[in-house]
Amino acid sequence: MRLDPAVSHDLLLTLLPELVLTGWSLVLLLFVAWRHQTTRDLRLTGWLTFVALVSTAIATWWLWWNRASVQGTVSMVAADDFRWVADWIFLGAGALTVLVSFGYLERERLLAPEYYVLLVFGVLGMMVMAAGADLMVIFLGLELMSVAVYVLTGFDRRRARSAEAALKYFLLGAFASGFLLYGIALVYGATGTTNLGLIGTQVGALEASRSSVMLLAGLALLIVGFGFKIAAVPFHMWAPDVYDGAPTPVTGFMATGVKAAAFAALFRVLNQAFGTLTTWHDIVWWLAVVTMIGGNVFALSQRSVKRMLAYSSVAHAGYLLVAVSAGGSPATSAFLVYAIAYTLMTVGAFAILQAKGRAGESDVTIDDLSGLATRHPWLSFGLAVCMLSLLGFPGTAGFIGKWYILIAALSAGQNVLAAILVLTSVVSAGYYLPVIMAMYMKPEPDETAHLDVRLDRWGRTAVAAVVLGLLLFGVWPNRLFDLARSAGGSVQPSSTSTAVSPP
Amino acid sequence: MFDPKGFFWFFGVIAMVSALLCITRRSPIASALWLVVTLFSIAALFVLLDAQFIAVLQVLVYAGAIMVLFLFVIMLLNLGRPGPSDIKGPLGLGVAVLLGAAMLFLLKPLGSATLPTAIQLPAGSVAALQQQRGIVGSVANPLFDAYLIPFEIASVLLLAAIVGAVVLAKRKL
Amino acid sequence: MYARWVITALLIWPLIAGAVVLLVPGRLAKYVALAASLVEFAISVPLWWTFVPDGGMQFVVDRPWVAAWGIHYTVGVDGISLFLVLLTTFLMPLSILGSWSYITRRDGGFYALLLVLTTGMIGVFVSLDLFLFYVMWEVMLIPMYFIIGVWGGDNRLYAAIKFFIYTFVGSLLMLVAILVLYLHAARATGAYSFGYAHLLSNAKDLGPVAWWLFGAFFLAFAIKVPLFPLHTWLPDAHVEAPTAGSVILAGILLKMGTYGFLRFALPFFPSVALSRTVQLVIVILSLIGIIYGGLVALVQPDFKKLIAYSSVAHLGFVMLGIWALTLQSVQGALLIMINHGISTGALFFLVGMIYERRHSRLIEAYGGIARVVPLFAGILTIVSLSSIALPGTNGFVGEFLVLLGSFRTYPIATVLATTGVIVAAAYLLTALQRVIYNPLTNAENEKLSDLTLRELLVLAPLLAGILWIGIYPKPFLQRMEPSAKALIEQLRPPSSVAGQP
Amino acid sequence: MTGTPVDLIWLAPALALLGFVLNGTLALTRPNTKTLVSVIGAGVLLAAFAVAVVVFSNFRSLHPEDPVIYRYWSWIPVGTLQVDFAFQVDQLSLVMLLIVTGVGSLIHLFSIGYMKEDPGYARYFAYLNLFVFFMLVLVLGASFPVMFVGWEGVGLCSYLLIGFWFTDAANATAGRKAFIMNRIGDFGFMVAMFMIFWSMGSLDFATVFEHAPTALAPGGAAITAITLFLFLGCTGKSAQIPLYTWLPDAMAGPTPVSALIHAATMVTAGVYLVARCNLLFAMAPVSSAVVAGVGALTALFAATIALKQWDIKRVLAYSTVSQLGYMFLAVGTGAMTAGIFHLATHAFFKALLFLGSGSVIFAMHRAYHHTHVHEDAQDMRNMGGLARYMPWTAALMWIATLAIAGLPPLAGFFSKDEILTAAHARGHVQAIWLVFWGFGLVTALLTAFYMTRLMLYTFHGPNRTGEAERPHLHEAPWIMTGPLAVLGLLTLLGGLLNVPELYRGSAWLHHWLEPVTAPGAALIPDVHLSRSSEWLLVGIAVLTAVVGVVGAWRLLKPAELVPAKQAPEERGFARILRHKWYVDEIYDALFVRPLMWLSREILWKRVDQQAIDGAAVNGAARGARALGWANRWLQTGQVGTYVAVFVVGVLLLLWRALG
Amino acid sequence: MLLSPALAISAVLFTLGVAGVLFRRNAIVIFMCVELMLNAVNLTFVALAQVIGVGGQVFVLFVMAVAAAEAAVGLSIILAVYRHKQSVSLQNMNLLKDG
Repeated sequence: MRLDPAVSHDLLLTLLPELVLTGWSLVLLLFVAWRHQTTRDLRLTGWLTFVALVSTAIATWWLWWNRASVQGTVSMVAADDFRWVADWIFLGAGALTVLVSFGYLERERLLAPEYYVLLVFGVLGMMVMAAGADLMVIFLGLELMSVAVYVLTGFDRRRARSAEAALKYFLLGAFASGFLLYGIALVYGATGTTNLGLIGTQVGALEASRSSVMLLAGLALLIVGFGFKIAAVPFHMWAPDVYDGAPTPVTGFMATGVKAAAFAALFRVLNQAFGTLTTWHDIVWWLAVVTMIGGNVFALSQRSVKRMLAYSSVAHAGYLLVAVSAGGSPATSAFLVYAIAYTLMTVGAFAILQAKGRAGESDVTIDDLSGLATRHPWLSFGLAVCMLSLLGFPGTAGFIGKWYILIAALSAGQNVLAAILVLTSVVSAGYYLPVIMAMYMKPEPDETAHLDVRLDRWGRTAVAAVVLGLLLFGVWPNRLFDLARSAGGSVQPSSTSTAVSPP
Repeated sequence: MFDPKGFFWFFGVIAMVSALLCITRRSPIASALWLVVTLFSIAALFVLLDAQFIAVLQVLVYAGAIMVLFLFVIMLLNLGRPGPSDIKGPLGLGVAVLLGAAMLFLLKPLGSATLPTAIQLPAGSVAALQQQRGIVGSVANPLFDAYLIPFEIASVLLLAAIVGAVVLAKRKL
Repeated sequence: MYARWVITALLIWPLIAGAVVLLVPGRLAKYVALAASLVEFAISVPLWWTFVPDGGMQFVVDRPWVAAWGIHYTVGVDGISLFLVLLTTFLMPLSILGSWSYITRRDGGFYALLLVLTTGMIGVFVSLDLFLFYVMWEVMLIPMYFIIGVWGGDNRLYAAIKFFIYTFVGSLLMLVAILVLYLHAARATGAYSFGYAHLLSNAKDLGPVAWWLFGAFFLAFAIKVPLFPLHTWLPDAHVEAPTAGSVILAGILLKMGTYGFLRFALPFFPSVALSRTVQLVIVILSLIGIIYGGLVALVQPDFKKLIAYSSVAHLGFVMLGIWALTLQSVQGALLIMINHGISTGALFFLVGMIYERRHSRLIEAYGGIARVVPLFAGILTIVSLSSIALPGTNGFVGEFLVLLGSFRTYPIATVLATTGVIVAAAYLLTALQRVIYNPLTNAENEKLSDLTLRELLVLAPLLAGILWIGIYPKPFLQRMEPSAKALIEQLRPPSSVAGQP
Repeated sequence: MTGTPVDLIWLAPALALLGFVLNGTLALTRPNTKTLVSVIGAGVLLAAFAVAVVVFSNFRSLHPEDPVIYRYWSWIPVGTLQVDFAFQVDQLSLVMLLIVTGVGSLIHLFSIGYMKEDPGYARYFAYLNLFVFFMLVLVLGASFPVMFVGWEGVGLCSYLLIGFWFTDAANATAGRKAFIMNRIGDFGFMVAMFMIFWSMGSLDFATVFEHAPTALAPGGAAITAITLFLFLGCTGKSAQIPLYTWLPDAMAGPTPVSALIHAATMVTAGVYLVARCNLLFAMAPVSSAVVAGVGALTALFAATIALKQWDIKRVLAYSTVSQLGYMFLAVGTGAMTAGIFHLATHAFFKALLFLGSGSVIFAMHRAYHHTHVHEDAQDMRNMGGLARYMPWTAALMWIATLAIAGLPPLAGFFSKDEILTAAHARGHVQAIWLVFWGFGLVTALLTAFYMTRLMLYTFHGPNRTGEAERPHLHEAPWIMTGPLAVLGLLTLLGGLLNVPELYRGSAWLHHWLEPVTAPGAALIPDVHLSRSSEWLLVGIAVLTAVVGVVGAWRLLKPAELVPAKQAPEERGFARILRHKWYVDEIYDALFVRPLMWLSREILWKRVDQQAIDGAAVNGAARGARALGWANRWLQTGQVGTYVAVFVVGVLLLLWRALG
Repeated sequence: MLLSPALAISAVLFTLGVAGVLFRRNAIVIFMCVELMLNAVNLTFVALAQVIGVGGQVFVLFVMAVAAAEAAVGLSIILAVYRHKQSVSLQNMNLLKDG
């Protein structure tokens, strides 16, 4: 299905998923305005949100099924497999967040259904980011997502920690946006356009003449802007604090959706607009190295599970940066596979964490999980699977993702980076395993230690889905690979041919 | 003959000086007011750069709406007087100066940057477009044409911001 | 027909059984597990007869797994892996039976993990696809980690994580190396496949990269072996693990390292592996392992630690034999791998049995107990003698072959390695004396009860193995020979094949 | 030679093994059984002896030149290495077979009486049977590895039997020491095997000896190395310098064990090995000289120590070491027959001496047992005048003493004389042998002296056992004295085996062994002494012996001895001899302690625990964790810090991009 | 041509904004500094637009929208924090940290 953005009918079709979700957001707003008193209202809103996300996914699926693509090179939005798969990741992360939020919001008495509206706006922003084929769209998508997530972070505003987290996130986020924007401006100046495809053509032409200061500075600042959102070292410092302070389902959402969206945009920008440039490979190489090392090493000393997971998400950003640095179509595929795996395991981990903790779960230390396995074997099993997957252990989706990244890095000749990746993964065993050890190998401190561990039905459903998904993809990644491969190939600049691309 | 360059530098210097004052004044209100000065100067620069409509918006939206909001919050929270911890000590100053200087040093080549000749610029300069469509039209028309999608996204963004602000500000949770 | 399903059955059956064990009530778990492992053993036994010693892979099954990536489920055995598979299936029922009264809590989980471990270990030995191999290599890590960590001794957490991370370091770098090989082969041929044969035939022309790749494989396998100075996980893991864990760790897991060298590191990078530098390094490390391991074992106060360090020494012989690359030394190395599984396994069982009675592994806690528990003492003596390679026991045949074969390639090193037999006698006999001989001073030891029928059942097959291989090792040697020969000829041009004086 | 009773050769070791299995089972299941154990234990040995006699007589009548080889199964077949489990029957192995089963049977019978009261009776006989089995494998093995099975197997049994009364730490330690010292020797044996295989392509005796002359240059480095490593094995097993120290300690075992293993059979295995490999040694003159020299030196050295020992068994032990030195002097000289001859006669008289001393100890022990006194039953200072109480034992031991002293016409005279003559003869070609001969002669003097001293202190003079004990001292039962008598007879007549031509004898043993010793003998310079010089040598030897015996008789005053408890410490040189030249202490300080210290303090604690585990492994972990902790200096919650780090990152990125 | 001076001035303004963020502790003032940074970028956009085309000016419009949205959300977050701490100084924002 070829869509011509100049025709309004086609334009609407191109934006179908976003339009569906926007429509749902308005419906939700109305519904919230009407019903916002009881927990039942909250639950209804949640289910409506779930339906909204699912129906959006279906709309996305419809476009994917019809192989929608945009005619011509100049378009504000792209329509390719990369976008659809990325959309599913965001929608999936959103849907899982909805499922785990039911119990959480009720438990913490956060009886404001606007939560779900903001969640939808956040997802929408992410989708816009993944769809954007123009820096302007990507910037606006990023801001839309950010604004929604800022508020979600501070949603539990009765808790000082939540508010503080929101403030930190907001100030630093706005600060980073400034850099991103400056980067866009410089790129605009260097190439005369904000359209990714056109930038790509210009950069290709530029390279022949001379490298432009403006372009390179702009590129660097763009990477800074995205680097903040993905929490790459040294732009990561907000992450532990903000993840810590935010309500746990939001933390999960932030760690997965926000990060995936920023990566999706980064992949599209770097590959489509700067595919012919080599500078950024080097920059991202360093960024990946320090992020992997930093994230993993800093996580080692954490006692709080939540902060540990926050640093671990920094480390995972490092792994994904390896794929970014490698560049090319296998790297993009690898990103998608990894993002899917990462989303599953991170949401699962935070969901189980929220079952254990109270009031933001900041104070749940790894030792607090001691002996959990004897009381809650299934929850422990779920968390163990998530930890192993985060560790990248074979048999779980995390391994498949890491494996794909390694392939991408190695086929791009980034052998050292691959080696650093695996070595830092070893370090990560130093903090993932203690969680498993606490649950299985340490005795319960006392009989009542885990009495109040509870995850409601839907939370359990989400965790079960996550664990099944992790194991399924870990053993049978064929479909996932097929999907990722076709999606990965779709963000390549038309001018370049990929040298070595594994099947 | 009208010399835009002289005016440009004039307003530019005002903007820079007032920006410097903005970041160094102890009192938040003073800072805000100096920022307003900066914003006005920038608006003047916009005019000199053939962006009259944007200049007007700058005054209306930035200097008018946004800054008033800031001042409002400052007043609301009774932060008019400088707090003991509003600005950092010598260490903070050192760090700020050092990093700022480094950044300026790195951005210095931008001052002499010219547009790469390889770029094929879109047909027609801004001035010509303004002649053709009018000052407002030259900006407004593309909004509903080429930039329709961003425009719509911006509307959703504002909606989201409203919802967010309401959620955060409302009395009962 | 048997040839088509046997290996797959060996891999899948323990998984199914493990699930069943988890589901049945806890007190039934061990019975189910024992039955399952016996079935597993029964499935594997006909391999002994149906295996045709012709030097090639047999019982091969090849099915696409992730076809797009060239990942296949390819399994098969040859004379090198056959015995390791059989050793695994042989030791499993004994380990389960040996844990009968040792494991008192969370039985179901323990036995289920043991069964899963079986799959992982057999998988490592039969994989002919490097992806599958890597997965299996890691899969066995988790059950072992839990076995040490949940059912281990006082310091189990440290030991478990040390074991895990040590292994993990090596294996992840090996993963990178496998992928580089894979991409290299793909570049050369355009075909993407993790098949062993495919990678083997395309591992040429790597240039200096081969050194790095070999280094990665080396690290992974050397940690597992373990070669000095990468051995320090072993004493901790052995000491803390429950009996069955120690038995399997020593009996099978260590062999995965030497097996890896034989199957992968050597054939893939012969030019590196047989370069002077690497030969020198390996030989020196093996020698250090043999002598250092023995000397350190000499002064261990903890019996299990002593056995652990003795493993370092034994595996040093294996490494020396592998690298010497004569028919005798390679077959000897293979035989030591089996012998060590049997003898050290038996030693760990014995220590476990006495530990169950007295709750101490310290040598000095005992003394003179031969009078109280003569059967135990007798069996401990026989097993120790096997471990110090007394002729007539299995240990001798292996060490003799290794040393004899290595003498051709590395005469000086072999002479030094031969001093290891002196040290071995020193540390084991000293320990033996301090445990079963000497005056019985500790009153607690007066009441020790001798081995029960169940414990005898555990030990009897091992004793039979010790004597069988010691007296009539021909059936083993016969089945290994073609594969060993093929390996050597592949690595060294036939004109200079050592072992043909 | 199939179809003849020689085929039954397998039966001899099999019977011993059967005895081990049956007695071992009894030991574990019914430790208190005595009669059945005795019947099995001694019965299988007598049966094995019968087999040996049958095989011997048949073999003798057939008298083949080549050894008869029985291949039972293929043991270690790998490539060109084809080791069969095979027995080789030839003249040499038959002699050994007869000695082992014959003397073994007598000692088994003696043990029935000696061990009667021991709670480990069945275990004892099981071990003893197992020993005989391995000893037979050793002497019958047709290849180096099969021989090695027996070689290490007897070491194992020796270990088990030395530490038989394991509840005394000293006994267990002695057993362990024996095993480890033997292992040092075995190391040499193994290395020699490797060299032999890679130079001659086989480990079968027949093949090796066939290929040796062509494969190796006589006198070359290879053959010298091979033989020296083989000899290292011998020094371990046969208690020669420098590995002899285990043998005196081995006296911790029951006395019949000392007689069987540490006098008559096992310790002679090294001599057997050299004789077996006579061709190889003959090809390596340097090694031969080393063998002879070490033998001579050991003979003298051990004899000096024996002078001042008080423990009756220790005297005998050092005497054994000394006599083994003689044997090595013989085989090193190339006089294989003399060596084997002395081996045989020594088996007789030393077994007799040990069993006799066993009888004495038995009596002493019983006496002390009656009075519940814990005195040393083996210390000669507690004995004296025992001839009155146990005349048979005294008489028989006197025969053995005179034999070992080398007085004609007892067995020891002929064999010892042959050795000294051979050494002297070789001295005509290579002067160093004259030194060895001198050593041998002095040793002979000392031997006569210390043996007479032993007899004197034990059986003569006043009794020092104690008033209360004296009534309980009496002769051992017939089951013990019977074998003594038989051995006495053998000691008297043993010389007939090989009466040299000098006395118009037939030199039967010499001719009998010729098929085995001929290849080596062909390579050795054949020096014929004149008849007169032979007579002169005999005269010197006999004179020496007489001087020794008479000297001791005259010089020593048993009446002046005091019981062990009141005995003063020796002074001066006597003290050094009493303390065995402090060799054990020197070894301890030179090897054992440094090695243990190195292992514990350096290797284990420093290298393993501190360097590898502490610094490298845990250090890396701690380092990473410390970096993580250091992060808290940055992650303070202060946005200002975060911003600063952020900006630094921006600057670095810009610099990287623009630079 | 005013491009070069405009870019220079905008770089200085941007740097001053960054320095302000570094130098101040008051959340509101820091936020104002961020606004200063955005305005600096706007200046760049407009200057470039003069040469390249109207797209830059349009971008500035959107930046203003974003700034407005951020201002709304940001100030309400500051209000929410003020309710807890009676302060908007970032020095007091230290509940969340390592350790």
